[in-house]
Amino acid sequence: MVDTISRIVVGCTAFNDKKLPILKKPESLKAPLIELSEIKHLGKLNVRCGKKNRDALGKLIHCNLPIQINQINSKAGRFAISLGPDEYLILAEPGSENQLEKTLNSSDISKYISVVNVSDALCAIQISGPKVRDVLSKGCAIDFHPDSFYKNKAVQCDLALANIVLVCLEENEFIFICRTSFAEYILDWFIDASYEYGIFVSDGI
Amino acid sequence: MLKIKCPFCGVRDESEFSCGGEAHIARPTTDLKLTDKIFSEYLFMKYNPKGVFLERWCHTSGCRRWFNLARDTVSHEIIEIYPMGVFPKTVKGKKAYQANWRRKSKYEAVSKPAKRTKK
Amino acid sequence: MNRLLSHRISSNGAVIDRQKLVHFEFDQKKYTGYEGDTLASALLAHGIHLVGRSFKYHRPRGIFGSGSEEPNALVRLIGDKSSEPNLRATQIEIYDGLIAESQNRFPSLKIDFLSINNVFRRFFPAGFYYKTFMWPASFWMFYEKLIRKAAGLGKLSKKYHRPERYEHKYAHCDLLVVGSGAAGLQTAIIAAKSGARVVIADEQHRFGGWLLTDNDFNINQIPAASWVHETVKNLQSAPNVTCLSRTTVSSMMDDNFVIMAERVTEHLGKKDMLLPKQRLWKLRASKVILATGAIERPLVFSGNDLPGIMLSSAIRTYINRYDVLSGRRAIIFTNNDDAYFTALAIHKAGGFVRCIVDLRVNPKSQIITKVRKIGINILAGHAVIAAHGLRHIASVDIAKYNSGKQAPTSSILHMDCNLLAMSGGLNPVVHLHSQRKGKLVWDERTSCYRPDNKSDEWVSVGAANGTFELERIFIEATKIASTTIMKLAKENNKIKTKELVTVPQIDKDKQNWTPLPTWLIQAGQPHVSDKTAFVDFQNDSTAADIKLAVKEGYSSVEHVKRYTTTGMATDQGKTSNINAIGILASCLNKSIAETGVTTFRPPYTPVSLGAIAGRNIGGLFDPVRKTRMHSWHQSNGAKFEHVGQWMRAWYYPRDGESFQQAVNREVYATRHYAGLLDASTLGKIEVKGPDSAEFLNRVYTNNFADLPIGKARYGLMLKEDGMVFDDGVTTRLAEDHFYMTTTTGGAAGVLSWLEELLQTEWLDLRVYLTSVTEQWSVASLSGPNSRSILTACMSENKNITDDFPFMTMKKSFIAGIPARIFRISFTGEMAFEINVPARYGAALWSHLMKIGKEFNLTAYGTEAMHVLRAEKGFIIVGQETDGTVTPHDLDMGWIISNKKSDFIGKRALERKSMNEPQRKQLVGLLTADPSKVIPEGAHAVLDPNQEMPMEMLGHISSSYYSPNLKHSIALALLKGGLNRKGQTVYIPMLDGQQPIEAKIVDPVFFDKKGERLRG
Amino acid sequence: MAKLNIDRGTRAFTRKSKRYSIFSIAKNAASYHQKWQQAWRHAEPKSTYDAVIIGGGGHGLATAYYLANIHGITNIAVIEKGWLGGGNTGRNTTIIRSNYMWDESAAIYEHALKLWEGLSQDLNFNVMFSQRGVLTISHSEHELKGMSRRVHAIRLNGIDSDILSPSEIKKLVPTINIDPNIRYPVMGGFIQKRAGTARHDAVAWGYARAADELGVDIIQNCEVTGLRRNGNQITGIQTTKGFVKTSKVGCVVAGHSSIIADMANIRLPITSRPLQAIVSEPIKPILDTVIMSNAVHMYISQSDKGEMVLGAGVDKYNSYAQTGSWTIPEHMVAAAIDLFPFLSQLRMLRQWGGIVDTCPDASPIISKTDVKGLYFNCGWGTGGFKATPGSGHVFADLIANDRPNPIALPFGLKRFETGYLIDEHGAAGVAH
Repeated sequence: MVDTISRIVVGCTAFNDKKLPILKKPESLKAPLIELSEIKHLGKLNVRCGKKNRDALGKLIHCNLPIQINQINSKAGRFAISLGPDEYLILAEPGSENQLEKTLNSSDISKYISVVNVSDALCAIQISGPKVRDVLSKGCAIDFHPDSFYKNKAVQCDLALANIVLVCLEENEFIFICRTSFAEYILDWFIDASYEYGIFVSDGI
Repeated sequence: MLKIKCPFCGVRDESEFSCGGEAHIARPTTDLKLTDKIFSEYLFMKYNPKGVFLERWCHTSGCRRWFNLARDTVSHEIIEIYPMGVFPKTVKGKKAYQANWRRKSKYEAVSKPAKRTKK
Repeated sequence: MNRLLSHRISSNGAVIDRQKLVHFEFDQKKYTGYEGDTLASALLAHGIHLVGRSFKYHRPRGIFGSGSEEPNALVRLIGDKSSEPNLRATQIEIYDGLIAESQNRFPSLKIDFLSINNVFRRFFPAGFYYKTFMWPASFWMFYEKLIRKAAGLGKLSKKYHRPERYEHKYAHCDLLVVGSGAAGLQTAIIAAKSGARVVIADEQHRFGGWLLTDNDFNINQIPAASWVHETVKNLQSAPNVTCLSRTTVSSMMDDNFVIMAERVTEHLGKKDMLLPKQRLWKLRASKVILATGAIERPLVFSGNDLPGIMLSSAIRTYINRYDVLSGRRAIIFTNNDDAYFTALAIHKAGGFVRCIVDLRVNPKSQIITKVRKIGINILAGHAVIAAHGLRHIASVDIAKYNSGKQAPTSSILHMDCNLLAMSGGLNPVVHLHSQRKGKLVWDERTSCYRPDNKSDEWVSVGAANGTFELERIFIEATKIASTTIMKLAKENNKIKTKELVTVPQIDKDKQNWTPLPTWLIQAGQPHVSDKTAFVDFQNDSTAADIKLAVKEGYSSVEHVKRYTTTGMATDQGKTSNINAIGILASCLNKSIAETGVTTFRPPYTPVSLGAIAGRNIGGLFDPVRKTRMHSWHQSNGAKFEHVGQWMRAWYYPRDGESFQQAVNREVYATRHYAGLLDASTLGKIEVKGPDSAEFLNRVYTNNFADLPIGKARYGLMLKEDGMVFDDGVTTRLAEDHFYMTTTTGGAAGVLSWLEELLQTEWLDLRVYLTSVTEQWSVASLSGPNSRSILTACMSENKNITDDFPFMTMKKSFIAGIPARIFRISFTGEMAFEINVPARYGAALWSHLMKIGKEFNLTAYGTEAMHVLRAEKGFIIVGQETDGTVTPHDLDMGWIISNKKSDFIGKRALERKSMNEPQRKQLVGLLTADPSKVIPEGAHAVLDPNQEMPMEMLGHISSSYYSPNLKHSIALALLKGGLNRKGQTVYIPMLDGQQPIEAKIVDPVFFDKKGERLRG
Repeated sequence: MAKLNIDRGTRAFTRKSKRYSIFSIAKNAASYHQKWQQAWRHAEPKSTYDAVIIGGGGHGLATAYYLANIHGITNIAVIEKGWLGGGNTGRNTTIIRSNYMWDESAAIYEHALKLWEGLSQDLNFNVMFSQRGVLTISHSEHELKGMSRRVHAIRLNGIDSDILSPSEIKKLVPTINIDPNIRYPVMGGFIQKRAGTARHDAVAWGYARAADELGVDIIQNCEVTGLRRNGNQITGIQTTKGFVKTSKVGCVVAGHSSIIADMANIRLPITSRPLQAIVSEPIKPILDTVIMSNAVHMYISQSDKGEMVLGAGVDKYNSYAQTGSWTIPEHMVAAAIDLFPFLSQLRMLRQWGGIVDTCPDASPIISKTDVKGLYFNCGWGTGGFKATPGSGHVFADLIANDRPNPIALPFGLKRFETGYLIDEHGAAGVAH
């Protein structure tokens, strides 16, 4: 029984029943300058914890929690993004989130922290390409100049009418995380906003 | 379109924030047995100065943290940004705090504005 | 003969490309021009001046200026997708296939019926409509129709069309330079060298500003044109500089938030479909330098609106930029030196300058001497007191004129001409400065309003700052640029500050910039001549109108503006405001400074609404949110309703069922067998921390501290004013851990309200809130068969369903899916709310439907849910409440704990008035005719035959047909309702039908004891 | 619903000389308009008045006019710190309607609407009251229910209001987009045919001219700097043009009410917020009805001059700057284009903001205060213009008789103590 279900599940993505992949580009363009795909079932934990327990928590996660806001630490396939003075988003390899959640909630600091599994509440979308900063700047008031939005910087902000966490992986490569129910809207927005550059939306990993 | 320096996220566009109105309003608990009239000063009456105003803002689209802000309601100049539960430090901010009629109101005499305490 | 040649002159090194011929159409006639031409220059090249009719009197009007100041030459561009009215011919770049037509005339430009207004204009003084059209009273609507028809300028195509593409772009920079004239280029190039992030924008299609018009001299020993070319090249090649031509900076707001409209493809005939029509920039600049230049003032005299009368600077521009000589027999009328350059230009271009009429008695300067040498006749101390002509200027009257006395002092000299250049001095373009509430100061020497330059965020430079002599402009620009860089360097250490460039040296004929302000030239009987002395050309307001306004007491600048509509046309008074103030001042015998100035409202020039909306239209206007079960609902024919941003399954019509039939079936099936509702949209919040219980105690009216682990409780939330705000079930998962649910619509509001309380009010409470609304998909399984279905679905320890009391929660696995199962009910039946991680939502749903088949499980939508809960008298926040309803009004006093000393809303509930018996209270209604369903929102009265206005008891908040009771039921909020049970009320209908009779009853219609619920 | 017979007083300008008419225009045309008289005297303050109205906007001038015309109190002054009608009167989008849900609101706005009908004749000044109808659109099931509640209440109050189907709406407004597949489809609406618009400046000027005719002193460029009281009784006001003695002061200073209240040390539940509007360039008639939509926070009409006039809700923070955030116009234009696609061919000509008094229940305050002789008329929020005649009418009555009439009664300050608010938030999103 378990298996039948989990098999059903594999196809399920934040883009609901949108038919992927999608390629939208004007004839005049050879290749699309924007690529977008969902990173499926990435483990996501929302962690609340004060300065006192930050380091202890980092040890348990095997990835130190950033000290400054808008910053991201990564280690062994795990990302720790700071969302606020006492709030962090942990990205973990698919399937590992439940175990991690248990570990944290059974630790001796569990009383002072809050660990909530939000793997399905949020979805992670990767977007890359030479024009990625231009597209983002059509709907996002953040300064995308490489000097001010650089590798390993993360910000929480609005993209058009959706609230997102935006992470810069490389000069032209970003991950952003939004509420699952906004994924379809965001996808439509990107397809429209990328019109002049051409976009390719793939089924993701 | 104001430019607001969120104490945690740095400078962002006004559109990412929401304004919670007047800051430092003491909340009288029920056991204080205030008259309806005095209580209505807490519930409905407003301080609405033309000049420096102490208000609460929340970085809704960012860290979702609340903070205080001293702003001139004519020039829109932001004079001071300071955390919840503490009081303004600038001269203008202090003056604005004292100028507010609530400082003399009966209900504030019995219940004080929220202060930061150890968690 | 090639008509194109008629007014073209030999090349001037102008901005047009003689090699590229362009074909276009104006008023159904075909014409040709060159690439780089504006519609205005191309038409002038064909000797066409007359391009429009004025707003009120429908007087013939010609091309007057050369840029965004143009008041007359408004045309309609006709495209395949749309047609745009009111565009300035002076700003339209022509392209192959461009089609334009003139406006506000019928049937044609030359013969316009409404020009009859001109004949009777004496009967239409300023504000005439305030004084008439009042009798008979009922006729105003009729008069208005006529006025509306006559008013308005261009026409729109009413037919739909997918709006063209408009982009938005956010940008950030250290320095924005507005304008690319001498001042703009000089400041930009300095900033560029400093390494600062610079944006330079100009509304024209090429950089250079006035240096494109006046360039017959050298800058740093090279021709001015080459200097511009070099400088622009350097800017464009600098990585830290963004050059934006065809980009109008339209508004400047708090903290230098700047709106710029970039015309991306409008000027291209065949639109490149890749690019948008326009791009709206939302720029945040640390500092702004306004090098926006100046606009020439017309002179106000009788007949000054005739086609062929143009701004002196415009005539010069058409000659030097577009190789177009607007007329061959020219007269210059001026009060300053600048017009002498126009005289030279006309002379050079082969035109004949009959004379220069200069208001100044004894003008002296290098340029004047030069003009004299050429032998152009200068009539100093003279004025043009009238211009004559039918549809084009034919002649003028000239006389000695005393500006002080405002009267001619000699006999009239009659002189013919076909072009009149006028120059009344220059007005700095201060719009952006005053948009930021910057003050203006009246400068006597240059007789103009210039910015006070007191701000630290922005600064005006050059002509925009009232500095009109080029050599001084360069000095000023260099100085201001460096000081601005200094300030920037303080904030950004990447910026170099060492002296970056030197002041350019120029060899231009010296002019002496002291215009003789003369706001109105009067002659003969002023009250006659004033009537044709136009101040605002587009709105047809004259000197006479302004004098009348003053006479009638409308004497503040704003009153004059509003009474005469001066400066309120689409040019926003760029050429008229200051003249109007001048005339007003002399009427009031005040100085201009005392008279004051009207405020400049954004935008600088009109901004396309399409561009403002950008992409946030159609499907992208507002996100639509769907649950993970959405595709099942869809493929099973569900009809949906919007609840906030969510799309929820409303009902599932089967083969040909009506709305009512489907709902009846769903309701019936749920009561008798089992029903399944997608409840995923309910708000869900994890509440964790040592003080969680205390926190919930403070935000709910009832007690949560004593809630045992694993148990659930319904809670009511109030706002501080005691009014019901939200409700939901909260379950205790652990000592310090709760799982709260909210209404669908209230989810976001509740979370931020609770966060606000924690962060701003109760800073001492140790509680963390996390929204998990979308982490869990929720299927609500309800009805007598629900337990059996659940049991059948359990993959392990099936027996847990045996002992599963009402209002408890259990964790288990359904079909292998980890689930939180709550035994709670909104239908009044035995019910289980099954929460699973969202990724399994779709799977869970179809699995339940599959297993449920043999138990007659029916999917039901929100409508059936509403009926089921109404049968039980359960409220829906937002339907039974509207922000004015207390728990007592809902007869829910039981949910208010007396043990607690305080909770949000407690004190407000204790206000005397909150407990008065006459408040509106929730009751049930049973109609006399069981089949008649009362319309929701209808109001109940005791006496349906009373007169209007009727005494209303209150409104019906919910009303349905209950298939289980075979009776129409309703919930209502009625004055003193609780004490009226048993009484009969009547509900008047809108459509004139008989009022519906109903009895006031208890709101619980079904299973009053709640046995089925606990079962 | 409280209902009063409307006393319009005696019509102004029985004296021919100053009377406006088609003939007066012809006559003056003959004399080249040299003989027109001042619409109102530019008065300087006297030392004493029976009553002083602070605020020379529509409401203030109307109050003065009715005090003089109905209550015979003519020794009064209207004190304006700037120029007449320079506040919200001259900055608003002039929508006039009385289709409110709560009895109290319906009563006062209908009272006003009745006065609007015939106001041009009363004042002998054409205020261009155009009863072109105001249509409020619903976009969802939920909104349709709310609409039904409003319309039923309005109709039982004897006020005209009709529900329209999308196709009926399309017939009335051919340019509207009723495509059921757009994000906020037109699912229905209700119209008040007697509602409409008027010329804002004309309202101020018309009342000023008529009040002046009845002897009222209209004093511009005179700012109030303080209130003087003897114990609990008002005795006069301090102004930039000196002290003025009076025992009755009516404050009608929308936007700045709190400032005057502070002078008297009394509390108001008011915050001052920017309210923005924009107009497009003028075009030939294309929209003959006023359209409002609460769900998308936008309303639109076409002025007699041909400009499309668009407005939205208030900005989110306190301000006296008369400017607002760009996000507001951006949103309202997007909303408008979804309903009227043709708009995207048009251009925004002017954008501006006013300062409005916002009240916790989005209803006005017409009230006595704890200070004897001091009266407030404020808190009209975004919808004050439509009430101008009614507001002035009942406020004059309050000042003259020192007691609120049945229409004004529910709007007293007392309601914030008792909690009997008149909460129009639920009823009207954009309360224009």
